[in-house]
Amino acid sequence: MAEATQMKVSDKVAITIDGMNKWYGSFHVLRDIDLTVYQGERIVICGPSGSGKSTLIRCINALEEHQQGKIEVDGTVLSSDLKNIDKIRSEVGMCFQHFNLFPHLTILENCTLAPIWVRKTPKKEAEETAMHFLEKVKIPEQADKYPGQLSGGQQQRVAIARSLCMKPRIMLFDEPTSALDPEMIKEVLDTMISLAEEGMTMLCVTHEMGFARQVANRVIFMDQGQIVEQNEPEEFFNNPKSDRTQLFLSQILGH
Amino acid sequence: MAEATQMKVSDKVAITIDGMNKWYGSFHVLRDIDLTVYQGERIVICGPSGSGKSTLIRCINALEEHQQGKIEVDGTVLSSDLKNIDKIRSEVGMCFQHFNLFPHLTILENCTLAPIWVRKTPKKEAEETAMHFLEKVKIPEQADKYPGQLSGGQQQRVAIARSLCMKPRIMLFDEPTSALDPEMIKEVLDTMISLAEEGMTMLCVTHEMGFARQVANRVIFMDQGQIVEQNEPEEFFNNPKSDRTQLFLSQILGH
Amino acid sequence: ATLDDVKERGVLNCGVSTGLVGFASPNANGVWEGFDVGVCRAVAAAVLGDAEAVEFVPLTTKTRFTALSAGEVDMLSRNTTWTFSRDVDLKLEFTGINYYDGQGFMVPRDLGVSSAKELDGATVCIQTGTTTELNLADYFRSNNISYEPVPIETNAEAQQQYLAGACDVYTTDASALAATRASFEAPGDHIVLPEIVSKEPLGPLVRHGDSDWGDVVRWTLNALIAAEELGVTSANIEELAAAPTGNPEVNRLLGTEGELGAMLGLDANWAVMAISAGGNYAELFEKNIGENTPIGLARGLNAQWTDGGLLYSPPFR
Amino acid sequence: MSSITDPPQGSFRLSMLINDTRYRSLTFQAIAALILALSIWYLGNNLIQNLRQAGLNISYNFLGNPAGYDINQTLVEYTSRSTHAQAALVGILNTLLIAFLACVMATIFGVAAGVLRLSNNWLVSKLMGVYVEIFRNIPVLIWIIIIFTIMTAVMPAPRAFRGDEPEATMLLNAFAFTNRGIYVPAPIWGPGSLVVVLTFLASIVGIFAYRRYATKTLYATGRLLPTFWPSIGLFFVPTILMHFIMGQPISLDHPVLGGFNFSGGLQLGAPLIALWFALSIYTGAFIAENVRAGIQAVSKGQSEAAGALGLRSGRIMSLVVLPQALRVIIPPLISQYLNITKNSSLAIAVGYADVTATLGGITLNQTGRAIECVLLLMLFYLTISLTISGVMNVYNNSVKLKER
Amino acid sequence: MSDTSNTVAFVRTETIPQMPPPAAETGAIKWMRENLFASIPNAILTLVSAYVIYSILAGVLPWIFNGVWNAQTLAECREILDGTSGACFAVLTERWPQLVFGLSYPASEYWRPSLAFVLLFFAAAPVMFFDLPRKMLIITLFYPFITYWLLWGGTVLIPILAFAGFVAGYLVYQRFVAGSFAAGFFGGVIAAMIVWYIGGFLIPDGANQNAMLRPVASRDMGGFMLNMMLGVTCVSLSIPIGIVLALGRQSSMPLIKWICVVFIEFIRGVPLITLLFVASVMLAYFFPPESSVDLFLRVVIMITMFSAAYIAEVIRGGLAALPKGQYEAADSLGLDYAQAMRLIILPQALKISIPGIVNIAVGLFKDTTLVSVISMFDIVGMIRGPILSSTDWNGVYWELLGFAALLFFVTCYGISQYSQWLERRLATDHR
Ligand SMILES: Nc1ncnc2c1ncn2[C@@H]1O[C@H](COP(=O)(O)OP(=O)(O)OP(=O)(O)O)[C@@H](O)[C@H]1O
Ligand SMILES: Nc1ncnc2c1ncn2[C@@H]1O[C@H](COP(=O)(O)OP(=O)(O)OP(=O)(O)O)[C@@H](O)[C@H]1O
Ligand SMILES: NC(=O)CC[C@H](N)C(=O)O
Ligand SMILES: [Mg+2]
Ligand SMILES: [Mg+2]
Repeated sequence: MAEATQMKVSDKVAITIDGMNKWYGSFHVLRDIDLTVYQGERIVICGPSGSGKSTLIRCINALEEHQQGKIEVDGTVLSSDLKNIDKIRSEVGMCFQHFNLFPHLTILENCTLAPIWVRKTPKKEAEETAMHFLEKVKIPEQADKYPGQLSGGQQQRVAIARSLCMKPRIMLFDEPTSALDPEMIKEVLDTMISLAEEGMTMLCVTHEMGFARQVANRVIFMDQGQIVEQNEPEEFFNNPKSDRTQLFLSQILGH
Repeated sequence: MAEATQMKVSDKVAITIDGMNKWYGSFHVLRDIDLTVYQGERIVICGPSGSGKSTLIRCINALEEHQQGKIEVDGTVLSSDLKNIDKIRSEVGMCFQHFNLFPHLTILENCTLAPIWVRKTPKKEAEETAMHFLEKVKIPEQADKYPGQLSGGQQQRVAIARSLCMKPRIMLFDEPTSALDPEMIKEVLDTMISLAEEGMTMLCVTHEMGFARQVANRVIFMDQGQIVEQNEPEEFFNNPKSDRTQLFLSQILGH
Repeated sequence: ATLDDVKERGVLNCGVSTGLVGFASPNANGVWEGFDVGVCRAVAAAVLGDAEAVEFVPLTTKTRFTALSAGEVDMLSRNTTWTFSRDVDLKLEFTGINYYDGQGFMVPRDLGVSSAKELDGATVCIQTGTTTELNLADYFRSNNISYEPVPIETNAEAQQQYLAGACDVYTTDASALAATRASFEAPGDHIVLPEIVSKEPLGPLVRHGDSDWGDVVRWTLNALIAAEELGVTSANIEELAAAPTGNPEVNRLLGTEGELGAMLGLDANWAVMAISAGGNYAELFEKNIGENTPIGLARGLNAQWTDGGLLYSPPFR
Repeated sequence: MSSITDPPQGSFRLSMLINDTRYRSLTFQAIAALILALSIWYLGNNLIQNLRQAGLNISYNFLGNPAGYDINQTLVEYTSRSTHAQAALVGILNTLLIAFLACVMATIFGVAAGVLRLSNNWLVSKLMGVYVEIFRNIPVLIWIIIIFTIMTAVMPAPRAFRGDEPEATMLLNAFAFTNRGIYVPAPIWGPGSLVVVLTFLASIVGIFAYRRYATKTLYATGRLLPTFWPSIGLFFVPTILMHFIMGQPISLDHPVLGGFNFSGGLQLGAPLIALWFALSIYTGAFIAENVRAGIQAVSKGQSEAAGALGLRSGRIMSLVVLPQALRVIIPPLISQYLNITKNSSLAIAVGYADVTATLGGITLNQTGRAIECVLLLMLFYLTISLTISGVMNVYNNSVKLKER
Repeated sequence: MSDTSNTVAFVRTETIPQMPPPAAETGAIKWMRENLFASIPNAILTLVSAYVIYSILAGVLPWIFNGVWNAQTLAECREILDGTSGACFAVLTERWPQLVFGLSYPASEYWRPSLAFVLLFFAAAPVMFFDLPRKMLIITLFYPFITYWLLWGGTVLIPILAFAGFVAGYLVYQRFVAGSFAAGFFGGVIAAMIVWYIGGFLIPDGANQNAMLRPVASRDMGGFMLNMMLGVTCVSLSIPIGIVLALGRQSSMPLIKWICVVFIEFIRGVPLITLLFVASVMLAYFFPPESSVDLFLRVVIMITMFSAAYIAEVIRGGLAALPKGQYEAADSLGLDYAQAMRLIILPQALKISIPGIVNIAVGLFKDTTLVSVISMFDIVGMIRGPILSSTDWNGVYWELLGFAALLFFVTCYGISQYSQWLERRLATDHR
């Protein structure tokens, strides 16, 4: 843990969320969210099911619209202007719980698709980058297979590589390991840790507390659409302030 | 284990299988099976995949025909006479690996269907019995739901309750737990153990060796359509005689 | 305008029957021939100078008017009865009458029927969408007898049904009955009853609203009729057209005098071409449906007015 | 702070019509609306110009004029003096009649073939396979024509029944198969026949009541009353008894050869039969496939489980397999019914007077009111289709299996 | 371990060998007993079926084998048969060109449609079988233009111009699509239009008259060729329209969705016959005055709309089958709507829909026979009209209808077998 908090965190702001509110119909899912993420920060978001964690990070790359408040990513304000949305999406990588690889494309094609079509990178260059990241997640030899031929852990790593190929400055992970079995979880967490070591800004929804302790430099606890508590992992786990957090931690750690 | 073998086993015969042979086309699946099961006995059948375990117990309630040899269940000889088959089936309960609940009927209707139509039990009485057995498998509160609304373990327990409602003297289980996750396996095994304690005659195909040790008073090992070894569990596990059995046990226990 | 279209296209699109021997049917080589076809060829010859420059479009009773209205054909020469509603309500323009006809009934001889009045309870084959269909209903109704209609679409189908005995009687224009009967294996086994229950003036027609084109068709038909009256035949026409003759009307008709052709927007020798295409009215009649053909129709009403018939071409002047 | 507030209204800005997600869709829709309006205007304008040029107008007055033509098969009073609207009604009723008959028959064919195709009798299942493939892969129009040809060209004409040594004879002196149709005896309702008919209806109600009662006693006492023979008995006995008690009020009118045709009895015209049979046997092949798929969709485990509980094969079918298979079978079955209704418009090829033949055929031709007639025709079919799909949606929602 | 007395410990020392099943369990007798005579009702069924098969074959086989292939008329045929039962296949040989090419396609030009037919296999093959070299798609690309020229003849400039228009459109599209799909698409359309418009002036008058291939009018096409033409043209045209309709129906924009829904439901709600009536009696009123669009084209328009509506529904099923995650993943990578559809969604949705589309195609091909109802002379129209009505062949129903049925059966059965093969293949792809 000590190691983790030593990792470089600049004081440049990567994401600012300011008084953000979101409704589904008349259901108030996110309430007055204020959050500033600095470049290079690694934030773990946790909280009970339905507390709005996924919704929060999906708002950051505009997969969901918010109705009130301001989200600014890397200096670009997220509005309903399509150009801004595209800009933000190409700077923010996202990694889903269910991988969402494109089954009709090979691993390599999965990784080069967005760079070629969105970034207009020449194909050859895109493929080199892709191979680079596939090596990083340790599956270069799978490049020509199709997603259906890979194991769950491998698929999740492809999903990570795919978003890395866009060279995002910020990565969002939405429970990247919860669809996996323990062995595969390890593969994926290792990959994420190595990313963290390189100083990428990361927001990760996860309940892997080991991971949180090892790499996060902030843990955010959400409940009922609100940020209830945030703190350094050490403090957060050993000395939770709010009752809600204590209850939650007692459940997941006791399990 | 000591407890299990102490459970009452009468010396009245429940099932006799005598020189039974069965072919699928020209493939000889069951070879010279001789087996006598006494009332109240709890027999576990194990063996490698494809060794004919399922086929054997499916022959006992005439889901498959055999071509040679004699099967006698509770004094009724299984022949192609439909009456005998019906008689045997109403006395032998069977529980499948994939539950095979009727999705268009509620849990309660699943349980009362056969008593009403086969046993001609008045509906009210059948429902009382059904509730009794649903309580026994600890899911009385689900009676009015549909199978699709239940978890796997619950479904398997409904399947057991459904066969119990016919008040069979003999229960056949075909890998009742292999489609379940560990937590659910426990639920189902507990139910089976409580049945065993009541002295029901049981034949169970399973690889749950814990279960075998705890409740069985005989373990039968099959390979290539033959009964290769049978013995008390203690002896069977600690001191297998045949090479084939040793090999098999080393695999499943080592796992 | 249609005339220009036809000239530009170089081909006349002429709607004809789907097959009625003697009036319009393709022969073994696929060449269309018949009395109605003759009119088409005459118009083509008059306009384009080539009797072969016709594209024949076979049309059923159901499709004929829409095809004409939609411009698929330039004219219809398809035993079509001139009626008030077709002329006025359907906005078509009949350009004359090339056959004065009436509706008749045909029955197998062994049915022993000798008058249409004896047909009570009979099953009648009738082409749908025709005047004969309506006449039939009126006739049976006014004579207080019943029948059962079997609606069919083409003459060929009617023929099949009738021969198979699916209907006792076939009724349509008498000319078509004669033509149909002539194509039977044993025409003698069938008789056409004496009653003619309606007037069926058949003639070529064009779209409403293009009178120039209507004139071309109308006067081509008149030219054929007048030629017979004036004694102009395909045999002597070359000779007559070579130089003005003593008869000024012949001269005007054949373009050796006056400007009739130019007034129609055609060559001076338009009528010569039209008449030489298949002969004058009498020649067309005799060759296709006359008494020496299997169909064997007598001129009857279709004789020249001079012979007591109804054919009466307005003067060429 | 956890109070639930309403979502705010977005502030409206007029800029960024293309790039702003909120207004972008409005922009596109405005463009679409514009294109739609333009094309409607263009087509409408062409229509008006063409009509004016041809001197035509759109008017439905013709519907009130006498039709002038006769129709050979009518379910309601109709003569050649009736109006075109009545002719259209005759056609509509005939369409509904043929659709109904064909749906019933196709279901019978389809269910029989589908079930037999799954039979463990090799020959029968192969034969049904051949039936399904042959009928599915040849256009229904060709089938209609073939069967109509069999009817008209192969069957004897009524004439053949005449004479001292007729070429054809009637079956049982009651049924005549001719190329104009099939003549069957028709009932004559004498005085008192109403009582007999009511008795018959009552005994049908009785059968259902009895079956309910049988189920009830089974549930209540576990006694299973016989149902098959009592049902048969209930079906026939009271009606026949009443028939004799009332002094045989219902008699049969046998068709007899008279004049040109058979008279008396009930005539099923050749076009009706050809269309009926062709549509049934063609659609039956499709229904057979649906039935087969439906039964196969019920896993083998279901019938094994039922068997293991001691249920007999008949009961397994009726209590376990069919209720599940029906959920799979019925939606495609209903679309097949829809197809039958639409395909019945091919009646026009054999001269059956359905709505396409009257309104869309003869009326259209006699009046030349093409646009009006075709529009009315489409309206009719559209109404039927939408009604049937509405029914289907209701059904689909009601049988959805409950899931987690 | 109180009462283990009845628990016999048992070990098998020697393995029992595989034995053949008892005689009653093998061979033809067992097979017959199990598959034909399992029970009494079953045996009755068997006998009934056997009788049905026997009577059909007994009637049909001699009729076929005794068939006459050479005669000029039915009467001649009957003479040859001399009272015995036998088919008169001579009508097929004598009227072969009419059955296949229709009444008035010029006989000297029969090679053209025949060639087009042969080429069809080469053009369709790479589309139907994914394993063939992709280069063969070139044939598919050129096929429509070549076929148009072969069938209709006339000046070669028209197909060349059409092709040039597409090429120009494609080039422009390529240039601009990188910017935005809409720009590329509309740019392409405009470029093609411009080429066609300008090109229209370049084609000299009368080019048709002295062209290399003699021009043939649409109405001269008939017979089975017409069925093939309508089937192939309408199916291929309706797929892109179907895709657009399906996407439109999925759209979140209410107006666009509404337009598509109304269109689809309207078309699906009425029988094809009424649409053909529209083509034959109504559609002409909707074209600009003075222009005359020939019946073939009008029919193509209506049938295409018809099948597009059905195909749209199939594709909608394919789109709905894709998990929502695919859309989200595409979005989160920054792909725009057009890119997401083209690169991610449609390739997958179409693949799922292929078997359904093939089924629609088979149905549509069968339905092309309906054009005979509006008096077009496809094969059914030819048989019912000119051939059966000719004095020579009046009465040869079975041979003609049987022939038409056989042609359709072979084609449709072939395609549906293909679709089943495809379904099996797609099911195992990449897994
Ligand atoms: N499309 C939607 N429409 C309406 N309500 C929604 C929608 N998506 C999510 N919700 C609701 O919003 C709330 C927050 O959902 P969210 O998925 O963000 O929770 P979460 O914290 O990610 O939970 P989990 O740990 O289960 O993934 C939940 O109560 C959910 O039911
Ligand atoms: N219907 C059938 N037709 C032909 N062979 C069959 C059939 N059912 C089973 N077999 C074969 O019979 C053998 C025994 O099958 P069985 O299902 O009894 O094995 P098992 O011991 O239950 O295996 P597992 O542990 O995998 O369930 C296997 O080799 C199987 O392939
Ligand atoms: N039978 C026909 O083809 C024409 C019939 C009639 N002369 C009519 O014009 O309606
Ligand atoms: Mg979530
Ligand atoms: Mg097994």
